[in-house]
Amino acid sequence: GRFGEYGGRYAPESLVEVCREVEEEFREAWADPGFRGALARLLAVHAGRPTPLTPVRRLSQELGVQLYLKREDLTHTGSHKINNVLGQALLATRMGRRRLIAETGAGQHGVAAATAAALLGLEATVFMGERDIERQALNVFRMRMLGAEVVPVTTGSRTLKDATSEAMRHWVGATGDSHYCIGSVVGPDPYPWMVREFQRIIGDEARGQCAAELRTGVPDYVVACVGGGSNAAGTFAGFADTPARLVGVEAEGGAGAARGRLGVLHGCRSLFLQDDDGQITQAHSIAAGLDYPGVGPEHAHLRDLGRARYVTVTDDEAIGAAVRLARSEGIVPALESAHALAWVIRAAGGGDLPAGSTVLMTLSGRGDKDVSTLKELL
Amino acid sequence: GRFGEYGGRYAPESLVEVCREVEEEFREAWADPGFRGALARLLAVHAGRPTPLTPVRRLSQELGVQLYLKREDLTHTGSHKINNVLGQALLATRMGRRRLIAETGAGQHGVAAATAAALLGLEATVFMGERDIERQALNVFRMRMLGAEVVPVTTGSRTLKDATSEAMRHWVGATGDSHYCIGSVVGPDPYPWMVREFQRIIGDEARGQCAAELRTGVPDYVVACVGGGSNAAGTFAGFADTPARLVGVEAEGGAGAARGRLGVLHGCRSLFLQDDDGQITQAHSIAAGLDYPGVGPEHAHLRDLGRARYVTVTDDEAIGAAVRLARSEGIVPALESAHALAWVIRAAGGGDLPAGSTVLMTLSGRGDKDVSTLKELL
Amino acid sequence: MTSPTLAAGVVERHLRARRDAGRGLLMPYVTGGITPGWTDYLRAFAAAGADAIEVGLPFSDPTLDGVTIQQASETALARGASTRRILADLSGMPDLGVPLVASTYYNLVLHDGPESFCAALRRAGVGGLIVPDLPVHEADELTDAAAAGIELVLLASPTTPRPRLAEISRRSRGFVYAVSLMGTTGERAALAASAAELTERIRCVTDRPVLLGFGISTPDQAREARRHADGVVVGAAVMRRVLDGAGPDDLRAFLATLRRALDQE
Amino acid sequence: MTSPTLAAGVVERHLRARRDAGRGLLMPYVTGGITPGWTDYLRAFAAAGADAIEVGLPFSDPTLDGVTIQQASETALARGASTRRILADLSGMPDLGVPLVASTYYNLVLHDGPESFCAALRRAGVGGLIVPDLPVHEADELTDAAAAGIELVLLASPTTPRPRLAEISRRSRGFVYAVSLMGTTGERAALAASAAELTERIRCVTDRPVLLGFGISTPDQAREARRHADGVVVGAAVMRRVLDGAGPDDLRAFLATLRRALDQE
Repeated sequence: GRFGEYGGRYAPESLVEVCREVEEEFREAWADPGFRGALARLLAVHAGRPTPLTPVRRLSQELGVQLYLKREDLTHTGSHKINNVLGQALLATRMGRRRLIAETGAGQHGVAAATAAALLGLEATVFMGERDIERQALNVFRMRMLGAEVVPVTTGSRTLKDATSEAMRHWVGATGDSHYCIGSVVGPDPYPWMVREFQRIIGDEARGQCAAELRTGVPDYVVACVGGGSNAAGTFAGFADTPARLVGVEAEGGAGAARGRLGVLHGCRSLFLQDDDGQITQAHSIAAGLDYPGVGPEHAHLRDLGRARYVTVTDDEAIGAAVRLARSEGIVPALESAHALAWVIRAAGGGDLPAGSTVLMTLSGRGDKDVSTLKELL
Repeated sequence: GRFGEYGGRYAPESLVEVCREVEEEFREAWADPGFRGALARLLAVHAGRPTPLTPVRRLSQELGVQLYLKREDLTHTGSHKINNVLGQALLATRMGRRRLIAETGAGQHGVAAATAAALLGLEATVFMGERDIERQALNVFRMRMLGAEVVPVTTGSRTLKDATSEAMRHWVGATGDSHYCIGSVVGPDPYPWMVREFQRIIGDEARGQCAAELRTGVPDYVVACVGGGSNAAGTFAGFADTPARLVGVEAEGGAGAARGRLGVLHGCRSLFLQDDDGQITQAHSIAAGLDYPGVGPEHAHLRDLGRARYVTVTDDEAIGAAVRLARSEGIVPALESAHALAWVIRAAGGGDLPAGSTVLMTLSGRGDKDVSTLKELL
Repeated sequence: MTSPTLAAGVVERHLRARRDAGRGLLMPYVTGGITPGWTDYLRAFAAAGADAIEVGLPFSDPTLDGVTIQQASETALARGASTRRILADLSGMPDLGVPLVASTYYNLVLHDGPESFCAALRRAGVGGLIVPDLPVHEADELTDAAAAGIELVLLASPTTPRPRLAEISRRSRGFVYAVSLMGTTGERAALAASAAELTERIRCVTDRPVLLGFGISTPDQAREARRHADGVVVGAAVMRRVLDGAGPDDLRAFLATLRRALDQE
Repeated sequence: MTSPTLAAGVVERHLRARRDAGRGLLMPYVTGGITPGWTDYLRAFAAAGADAIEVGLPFSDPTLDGVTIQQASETALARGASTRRILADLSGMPDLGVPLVASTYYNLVLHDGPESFCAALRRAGVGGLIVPDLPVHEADELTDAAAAGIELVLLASPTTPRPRLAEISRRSRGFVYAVSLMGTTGERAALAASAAELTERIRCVTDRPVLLGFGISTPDQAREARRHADGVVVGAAVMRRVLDGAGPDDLRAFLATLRRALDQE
């Protein structure tokens, strides 16, 4: 449960025992071919895995690099979140739980959790900040259509951070029958590594696809956006033992790894944006999924080790990258994923990415959810 | 170019020659392994094919049948439309065209066409009724974000029928450099069968998946919704030579096959909704993709032959089916596809589908586009 | 000159006679039922020196028409116009001395059935029929039905290849309708270059009258068209005026300017 | 009784002495910096017969607190409260005769570093520290830092298994904080059944004072809690009154009712 000095189980005593149970059950399940098989089948027949590796033709020529996209946007519900929720929902069933609890910001994890719950006959309660509920009314309706209860969170900044706090509070009173399905590689042990394991299918698939597709077998760079960091963690996991350079791209206004300080929030020790008094500050990003003031503990550790680099891009760079990918390749990326692309574009232009480099980038989700945001801006 | 007494090339003389060129080029391309290979690769690496066959577990139990969904909702852009546009865009490139012209109702075909155009470096001009533009503002923005020009159509009922007429008018003046990328199995020869050939990948894939998955190898029933009828035509094509019973499900208010009369519109002879004077009447369906007053000529022919049955369901049945699939399987279907499911539900309940039947249903698209419509209704 | 001519019908005999007399042919168009007294326009057309008159039977989806005739069709339909009523209006008219040619889309023909449709035209005194979405290779069933007394006019376009042009010219009755440009009906600033080339190509394969249509809206354009073709069809330029409120007298005055232009050439 | 006791600190000695004298222990809570004159509440608490006083150092993300203390934290932070200022306020106070116990989330501890944080508490006259998101297995670095003079109070919960309960009881200083129910802080209608069971289980493994917290808000609940535990922590019931505008005298009156309830039992 530790990643160097990060991670741990900084949970209220009331949650310590249930965290231990989740860990134990996950370890057993993960070693159980029956569980692995059932999950693999759900991912294949329900979620649409494997997702393709798309060689980006025109933009690659313009940038002078060879860019490949791992297409998590093509999964059911439209982002990599489904990989994790199917795993956790199956685990919850195995543990005899009848309900999933989830937090959500823009609603992608909430929709995914509601989906997995419906599929496996579980109930779902999704906590969502009141402000996000206003901004993402359609995702709220999607969740309700899927049968989930969406609970507005009216405290604090009324966004993801507060929704997470409220979900944890609610879990404390519901550990007996409910599983807290955290959406990223954050939270108390075992969540950061359990979620990474559920997401490593991104990296494992991509590794195999690169081996088949690239002359070099392994890409020179592996790039993913980082909010809490689950798609990056899953992607990096597939390339940890290769010479590929790992790059995590954060939002300028939510750069937990690049600019956070040691702290503890939501059950784990990691890097968080804080003010001089040690209060957690509110993140600001046009991409709701990057609008979190911290980063998963494994990313903090990879940063310290120098195994991964964490860089930031601005809202404007991300918007520009989204438009460019749409125009040149016919793919409207989620604004989160557009951050990763924005770095590739900047780095290729600035020489940070040597000409001719092969770059694997995880396209973590589709941009449909962001179209109304972009509509107002463009 | 004929399907029994239906089909043909009832085009203005100015379009006859270009239709002949499209036919000739398509025949050559379809026989050319290079073209087929390039298309197959685009479908795989860009559009996410093959799509899964999803066994529907909980709803099947409730209905007493074995229902399988062919998941076209998981393709890039979210519906089967991408299969056709990638084919036509590649054909346009082969013909040296620099632009795609398309008509669109709800915007799904328009978004797909804009996507294919961006991917292959073509321009795109999409005609869309002014009323649909108001109703589907986000899809309009998606198209524009993809670089397409969206032209509002202000004539007639200002919906799909008029957008199609306007696209044809525009094409007359632009045959030299533009390819008209029709979105369904309608229009002058070769469109109805060319689009079916581009869509038959749905049926071919499903046929193979059924062979691997079903004890009987072939499903007892093959069901798909029918507006113009492209997803149904593509699905049926894979099962034409099997004993499977083919069922096309139309909207009560847009039942060209079930209630249309012989006529000619938009270049082909088929069945159309008409008043006593022979004027084409406006279709009405909650599903914009079924909001077309006619049906492709091949469906008219299959109906006459008795090879396929065409049935209708109401808006309310479709909405109920959409909600039921969301709640029981975690899949929010497009309202078009929900029509097909609504018939399965009704037929299973009414004995029209014998208990224990195996049913393959094409889920032609995802319901994200319909969420705001449903939000107002539910 | 390869086209064998069958016994010509009323329309063709009329047009050939006038052409052969050196007259530039003028066929104005009106959308049937566009106004309560719409048949007055026909009288005005005849008075202005029309050589034939095209009467549009409005269709809900006029895919080859530009905005003007689309709007005219919508207006007429909204007024309750239908093939049946328009033909009834025509039946009630005295002979104008110029042949009437109906034009419409094929759906209306199929709706009644080609035989009934043509019979109804005949009863109403209509001699010819133009169906812009019925190309020659789809025309057999209507050709057969029309044989008894309706001259089915076929259209040729700038992209029609030569062998097909020959077939169109051979099978067309009344005249050959030369579509001046790649586009829809509607007024244009100038006569398209493609108009001259197309009419020359048609002349090589038939001696049947050739009328140029699509986009001819001014005396100058009519005069220029006359240099290549036997005459002109004028539709949108008429209907724009009608939609703007022009009465039969206004239209007679307008057509008179075209008449003079054609006579001068 | 398996827990070996090290030399007890100020807080524990004080609480043990009062408990051993048969007194039910009362520890009211106040969020530091909640009002301009917030330290007046401490005086009122002492005057009402508090045996220890818990001072909350507000944190932006109080994940184990219910709405009342969340709101109190937000209000205090919005007023500019910070650990530094709250401790400065405490430093300026005369000795109240009852030990002060700070409570906060671990992020604030880590932010200053455990050593500095504990030293600052000591300088401000604070004797104990409660960190609800620091469970015993993560507590080593703070235990070490606190050893020099801050009693680190550990929490036990209804789901804590027995061996872990023994470890918590052994390593806790000052007292053992028994969390009465599976939930967040906040007023409840009745004392949870889990409260009695948990306190009994703790009593089996330690003779350290046991205070019941979470949800105790009325004299009746305090009286009932006293039957199992050595005393109670009262937080949300105090803070709701403060948020509603109650002054130090009002709080003294309220706490006096709890004091009497504890004394009667």
